[in-house]
Amino acid sequence: MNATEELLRVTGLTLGPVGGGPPVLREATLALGSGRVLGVVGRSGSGKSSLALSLLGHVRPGLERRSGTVEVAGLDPFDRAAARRLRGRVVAYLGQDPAACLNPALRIGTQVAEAVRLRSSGRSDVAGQVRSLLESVRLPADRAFLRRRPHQVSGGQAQRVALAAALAGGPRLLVLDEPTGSLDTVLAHQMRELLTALMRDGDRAAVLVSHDPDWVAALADEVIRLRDGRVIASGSPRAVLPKAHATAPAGRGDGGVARTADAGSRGELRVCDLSAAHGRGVVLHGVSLTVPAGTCMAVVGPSGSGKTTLARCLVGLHRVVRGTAGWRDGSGGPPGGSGRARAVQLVAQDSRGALNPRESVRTALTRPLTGLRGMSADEAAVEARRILGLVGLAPVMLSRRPGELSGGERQRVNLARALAGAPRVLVCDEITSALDPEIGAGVLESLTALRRSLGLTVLLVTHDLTEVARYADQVVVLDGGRVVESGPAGRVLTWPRHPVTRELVGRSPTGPARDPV
Amino acid sequence: MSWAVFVGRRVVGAGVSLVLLSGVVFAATAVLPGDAVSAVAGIDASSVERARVRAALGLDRPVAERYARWALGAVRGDLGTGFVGRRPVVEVVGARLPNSLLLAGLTLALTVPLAVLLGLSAGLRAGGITDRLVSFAAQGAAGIPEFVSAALLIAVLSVWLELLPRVSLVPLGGTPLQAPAGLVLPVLTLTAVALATATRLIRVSVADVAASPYVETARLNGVRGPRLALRHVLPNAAGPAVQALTLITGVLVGGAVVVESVFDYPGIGRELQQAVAARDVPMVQGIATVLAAVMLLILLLGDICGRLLDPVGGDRR
Amino acid sequence: MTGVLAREGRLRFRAGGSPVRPRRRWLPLLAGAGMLVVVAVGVCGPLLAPYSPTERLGLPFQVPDGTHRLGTDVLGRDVLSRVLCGGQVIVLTGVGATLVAGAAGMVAGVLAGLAPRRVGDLVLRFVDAVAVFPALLLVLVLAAGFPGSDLAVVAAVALATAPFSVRVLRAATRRVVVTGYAEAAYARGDSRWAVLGHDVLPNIAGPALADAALRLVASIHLTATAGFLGLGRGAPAPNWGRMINENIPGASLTVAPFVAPTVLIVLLSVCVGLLADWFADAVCGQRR
Amino acid sequence: SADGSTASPKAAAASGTPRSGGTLRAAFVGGGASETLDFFNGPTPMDLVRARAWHASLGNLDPAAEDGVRYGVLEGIDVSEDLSTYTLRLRRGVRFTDGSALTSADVLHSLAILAAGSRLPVYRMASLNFDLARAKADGDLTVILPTVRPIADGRLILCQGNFLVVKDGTKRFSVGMATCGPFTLTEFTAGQGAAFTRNDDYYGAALGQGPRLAGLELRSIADSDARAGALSSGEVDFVHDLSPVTARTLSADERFDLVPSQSPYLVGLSFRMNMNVKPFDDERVREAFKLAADREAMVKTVFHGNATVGNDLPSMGFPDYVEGLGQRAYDPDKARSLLKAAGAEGMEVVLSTGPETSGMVEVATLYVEDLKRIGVRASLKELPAGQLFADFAAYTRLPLAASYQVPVPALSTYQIGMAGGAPSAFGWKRPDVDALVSASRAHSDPAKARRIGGEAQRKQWADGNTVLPVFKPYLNAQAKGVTGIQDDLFEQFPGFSRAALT
Ligand SMILES: Nc1ncnc2c1ncn2[C@@H]1O[C@H](COP(=O)(O)OP(=O)(O)OP(=O)(O)O)[C@@H](O)[C@H]1O
Ligand SMILES: Nc1ncnc2c1ncn2[C@@H]1O[C@H](COP(=O)(O)OP(=O)(O)OP(=O)(O)O)[C@@H](O)[C@H]1O
Ligand SMILES: [Mg+2]
Ligand SMILES: [Mg+2]
Repeated sequence: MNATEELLRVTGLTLGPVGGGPPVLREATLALGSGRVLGVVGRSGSGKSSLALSLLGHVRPGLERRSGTVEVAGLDPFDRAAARRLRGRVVAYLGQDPAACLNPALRIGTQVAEAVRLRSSGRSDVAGQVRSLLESVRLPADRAFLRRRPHQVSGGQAQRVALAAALAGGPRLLVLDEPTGSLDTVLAHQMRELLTALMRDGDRAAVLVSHDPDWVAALADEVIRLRDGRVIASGSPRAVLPKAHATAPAGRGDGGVARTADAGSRGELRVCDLSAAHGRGVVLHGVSLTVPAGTCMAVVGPSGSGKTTLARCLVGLHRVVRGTAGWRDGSGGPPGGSGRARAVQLVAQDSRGALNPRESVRTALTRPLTGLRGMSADEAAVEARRILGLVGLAPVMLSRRPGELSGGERQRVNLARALAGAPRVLVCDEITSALDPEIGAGVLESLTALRRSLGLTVLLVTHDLTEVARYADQVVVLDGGRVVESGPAGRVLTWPRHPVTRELVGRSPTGPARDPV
Repeated sequence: MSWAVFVGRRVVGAGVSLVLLSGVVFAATAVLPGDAVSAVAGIDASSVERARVRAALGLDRPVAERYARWALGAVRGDLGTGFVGRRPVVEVVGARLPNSLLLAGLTLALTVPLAVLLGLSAGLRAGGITDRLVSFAAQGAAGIPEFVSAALLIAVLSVWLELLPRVSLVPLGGTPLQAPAGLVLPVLTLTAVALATATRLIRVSVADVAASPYVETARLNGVRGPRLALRHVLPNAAGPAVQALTLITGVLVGGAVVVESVFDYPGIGRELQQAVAARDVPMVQGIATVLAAVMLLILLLGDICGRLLDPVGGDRR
Repeated sequence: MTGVLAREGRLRFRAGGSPVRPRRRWLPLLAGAGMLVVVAVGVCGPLLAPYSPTERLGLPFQVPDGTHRLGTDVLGRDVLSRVLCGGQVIVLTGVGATLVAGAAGMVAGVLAGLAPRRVGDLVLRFVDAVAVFPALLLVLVLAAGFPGSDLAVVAAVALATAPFSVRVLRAATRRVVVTGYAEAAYARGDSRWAVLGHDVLPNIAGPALADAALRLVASIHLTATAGFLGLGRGAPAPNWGRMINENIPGASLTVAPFVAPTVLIVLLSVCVGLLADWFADAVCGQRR
Repeated sequence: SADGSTASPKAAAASGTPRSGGTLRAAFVGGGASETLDFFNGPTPMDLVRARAWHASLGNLDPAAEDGVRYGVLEGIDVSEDLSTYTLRLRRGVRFTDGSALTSADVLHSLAILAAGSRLPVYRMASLNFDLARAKADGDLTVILPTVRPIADGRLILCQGNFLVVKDGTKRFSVGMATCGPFTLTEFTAGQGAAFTRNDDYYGAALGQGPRLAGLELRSIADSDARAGALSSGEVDFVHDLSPVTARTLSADERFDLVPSQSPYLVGLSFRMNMNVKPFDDERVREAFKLAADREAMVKTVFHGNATVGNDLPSMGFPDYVEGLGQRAYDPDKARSLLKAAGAEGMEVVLSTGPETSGMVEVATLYVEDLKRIGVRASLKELPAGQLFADFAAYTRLPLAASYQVPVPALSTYQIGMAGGAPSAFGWKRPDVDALVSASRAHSDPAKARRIGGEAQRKQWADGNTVLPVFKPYLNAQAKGVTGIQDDLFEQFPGFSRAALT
């Protein structure tokens, strides 16, 4: 392995908002040789994505490069001509919001084929390459799937399509921004193996942005940690990364506390024999579950198992073929303030798409407050700040538009917006996929607190089993649109019965709390 | 909704629209002042003669009956006979409509690629120098009424440089294609306006799409130039663009009357204008109905293209 | 190296092809001024006219001189006076028709876009029924039915242009309606009106403005064309479109009577278009 | 371009070389796709011009000739003593293109088609004066034609150049049909034009009047500017009916000659005052309105001098037009005082007009200004093209309406339009004048007839309800080297039987 050839060098890079303001990246300096993997970790909003983008010579609109240089394979990506030589050929990039990064008009197959054609010179077997790429990211490569468009696949599938496209042609420098954010543990593990295999031939390098310390630890040769735009630590994974799972409590957390509240009398979320379809393909088959008020139920399952579809059915965004779903209020009184707010609110998986690009965070938050809960403008302003605080965002964010937020910030704004609707039930579809463990934990703690104080009921769609272990009372495991297992979180995670569950738990970074028997 | 169902429904819908429309056309001709009888019997005819003509034209029958007769004839391809010159309407339409379609077709053939090209090059780099140039030129061109641009083109290309004939004289018994020089000025005039309009509409939607995350991603992954424009931007910007082109086509087929009269081009628009002026009711009805049918067809095609190009709309809701 | 950087430090990079919108303040200002001038000429012109716009004051097609600043027209009338008096029709008719068509198109288009697909399609069918009438046929028939009436021209122009607004705006609306944020708003319980006001309108403002500008320009042109074809209020009322028609044949004798109204019409259309583009860009720009 | 194809504009314009034989290309207004070969029903000038090149006529008006007409397929017309029977004597040896000879049966058939109801005014004139149903043949070459009432000027009516002869039994008019005119139609596209080749069998050839052109192409070009443009870019050699401005600009070009139609083939532009409507029942008001018209200004402004001042009577230049009548002056002061005397000062009136012929709206525009100058609160209502006469009943109820007079003889026109309180008389009811006109037309002594006719016209001039300020010619233009069109110009529209390219 010839590790001496330098592929990437960043010197004193400083990025900041146009027209002044604290920089989002300060004096970043780093270097990377071929055959090496650089992990970039740090809290949400610390500047990881900004750094990743600058490696391609791109600065998000609203930001500007204030100083510093970037050199990739001896070229300056900020130079137009050089960028042209670099992008797509030398450097491949996978953005943080795969759903938003896929072209809605292009079929999956075309999308990947495009990437293949772009990077491979000769008349190679494009179809064959597309197939093998899709298979390598564990996606079906049949014609029907190839002919789907991005809005017809699940979040995790979209992410893998984007990953497949990024891997096409074997670029020398891979810049991957949260490549496994929406993937279940099994897939995340498989992707890790895929990447390891890719790196093995030695003349590639990769920059991995991730909030998942274990994932980074497993893949990266060097790691840098960012905080508030500053590189606060760099070195080997062991030196930089905290002993993540050493501190992560395994097993059931204190979620059970909420259950002590008299749940039955306050209603429950009940789903009866629910079936739903996309076009002709049925993706949910008779799902039934009950979530008592004030408790948290986790929904886990492999990517594409129907979790998002279930979530959408609960809030009426997806037509139900059969069965019912809804909030049964024990007291009979209408939930929420003015009564117009729906009892069940959804935090969507595609956080970028779910935010109106022209609406500031302030407007996004005050809309439900004034419109649904009938607050005055002043009250709403105060409440908006409070809710923003709940999800760990500073009030300065209020005036930003979605395009000016980091991925994790967007996700939290989405959550905050749902909370502003004062729901009885919050359906959270992968709300921590773009958050580092610390902030993710903070957000979930907030939810737990709300469960306790307000009796909020939470349906947590997630792929992060640590989270499940910590915050969920109950778990259902979906596979192929069917509930294959359900039960108390502790039991399911400790003694998974169904093979799918077993696999998920087995691949979890924390591992099964106890060895499955 | 499957394709067959979609298209079938649209076709049936267009058919129903056409029936309704022909009724409206029939009623609308009532707005025309004056009496068909005057047109036929001569302006100073005696009342006896007028009554005779009225009966001969069947104008003494109730409107519903007249419409039924007319519609029955229309179904069999007979749109009646014009009052003036007593030529069968179908013959007139058959002689003139192809000419108008030719003009519209040539203009579109010129406009569509150019507008897409210009709209893309401007919209992809909104605010850039190309954008400013193209937008400004498009504004200018769109701002000049057809009759003015026609006059300008004539002054320069025909009177001053003597490159092109002043009028589009079609060889007798031939088609306009046999005297292609005569087509240049009308097509140029129409193109100026159509191109400007189309370019602006396409530019707007392209600029919208160009600012989206997926185009940004595509750019970052090295997609650029024609591939970016055609594969990534255009399909997403095409919906509104198709609407725009539909709109323009409609204007070109039925509304080219100014150009037709300035260049004396034998198109259907002028025939319609003359028929209205002469209160040749059957002619107005016939031409209007046929034009409506053509427009419906264009809208139908526009809808089909729109759906073909709309990745999401077909599935949700 | 560092020196270069220091100098470049405050520059905004054309970062790898991502467009940086230059501030073009002077252009909208200029366009706005131009539009105001034309509208002012159109509306207040009659007060400033030195002579009666209809009186014959000399021989036809005299070249401009001290008494007749823009010369005389085809009937020996003062061109300046006629230009000053001839804009009212164009400006008022054009703006009136645009307002009517724009409002109708906006309401119908957006509602059709918001409504379930079936309902929207039905609305579209009705709209199509109007759209298929060639604009000029409408103008011709209505002008023939109500001879000499500018209102008929307004109605015809509005009728002729509105259907396309409906189509364009419905298409734009539908694109917004299926986005995640619109769905989120529905799911959260926002009323249709809230979705309309917050999600739909701001996001279709670009196309809507561009469309309205096109509509205005089209109205101005149709009105002028109606004048050109001798529809609407007839002679001797001055009307820029009509003046062009009247005076084109004399262009080889003197160009002023033909150029003056032409310039005003073109100026108005171009300024309106530029302003609308700028507004649309400004609105679009906010999403970045 | 003897081969009939269109020469390249540049070459034709530049060369100007004399062409013998050759194909002449002429442009007319045309009537769009509803143009028809059936000239009895073709309302546009184009239809008539085409028909006249294609078919032979009974005769043309020729003030210089003996009977005031130059005969075509006729040798002559005899009028019976009591002026109630006209005998048409056919020329011997006139042949149709299919080889058959022209007989009285053919003339009778042509008359029958006419009787069956053409609605064109020119043809109605014939059917109103002659009892076409009772026409009969007397041998192969004679047709007996009774009149409705005794008339002396029947020759002028039959030989206006537009009474054309077709073969007996003709029902449909089509390209290949047999004709006996100067040219044979080879191609016809409605609204675009027609192409002809010389008819070598034309009877006129023997008389030295034969067509000199090898071919003829008539094109429809509706717009005046476009017609002029086609001439100047060499696409045509002759253009008909230019707008005054176009004609003026073209006259500056040395390559072309302006050949306006001559008296009597001028179109009168007039305003009709409705005597059924107050205050036009007062002759002082009518006189004031006539005095108010600044005719010179109209001629100068609207027609750039290319027109003739009118004297409130139609048919100027025709043989039966009144002689020695003084021109009515422009006298706004007197007009004002007349109005005052009639108690009509400050009266309000709307003049309705429409672009039915070039100059019509413009003249009306100026007239309204003239009326304002004498204190009438006049305004103009311009209707879109084709609408003014659309509802004729409504038209005849208008208080003040624009109108135009095609060139036709004075007295016969009067009988159709004004006598007996016809609707188009606008309330003019003068049995005395009607009687004078009938008497004049029934008089076999020309001098006396003229005197009586003049008397009638003087009364009409004095008391009438028509302001006729301008006679405008058809402003035609031709390329240098075109000759002889005028020689066939016996009618308001040009003929090409004697035209040549030199
Ligand atoms: N519009 C659509 N048309 C057809 N199939 C669809 C459509 N949307 C989703 N699917 C399919 O339905 C299945 C369930 O999708 P869903 O989004 O519910 O998965 P998920 O469990 O949320 O997965 P992930 O964890 O990857 O987000 C997937 O196999 C997906 O490919
Ligand atoms: N246009 C902008 N104007 C101002 N601040 C911006 C703009 N774009 C991004 N930021 C800020 O820059 C910071 C860094 O953003 P970046 O996307 O790089 O974070 P990140 O480390 O990728 O976070 P995450 O893990 O949440 O994706 C964030 O605090 C964000 O709010
Ligand atoms: Mg990020
Ligand atoms: Mg999902």
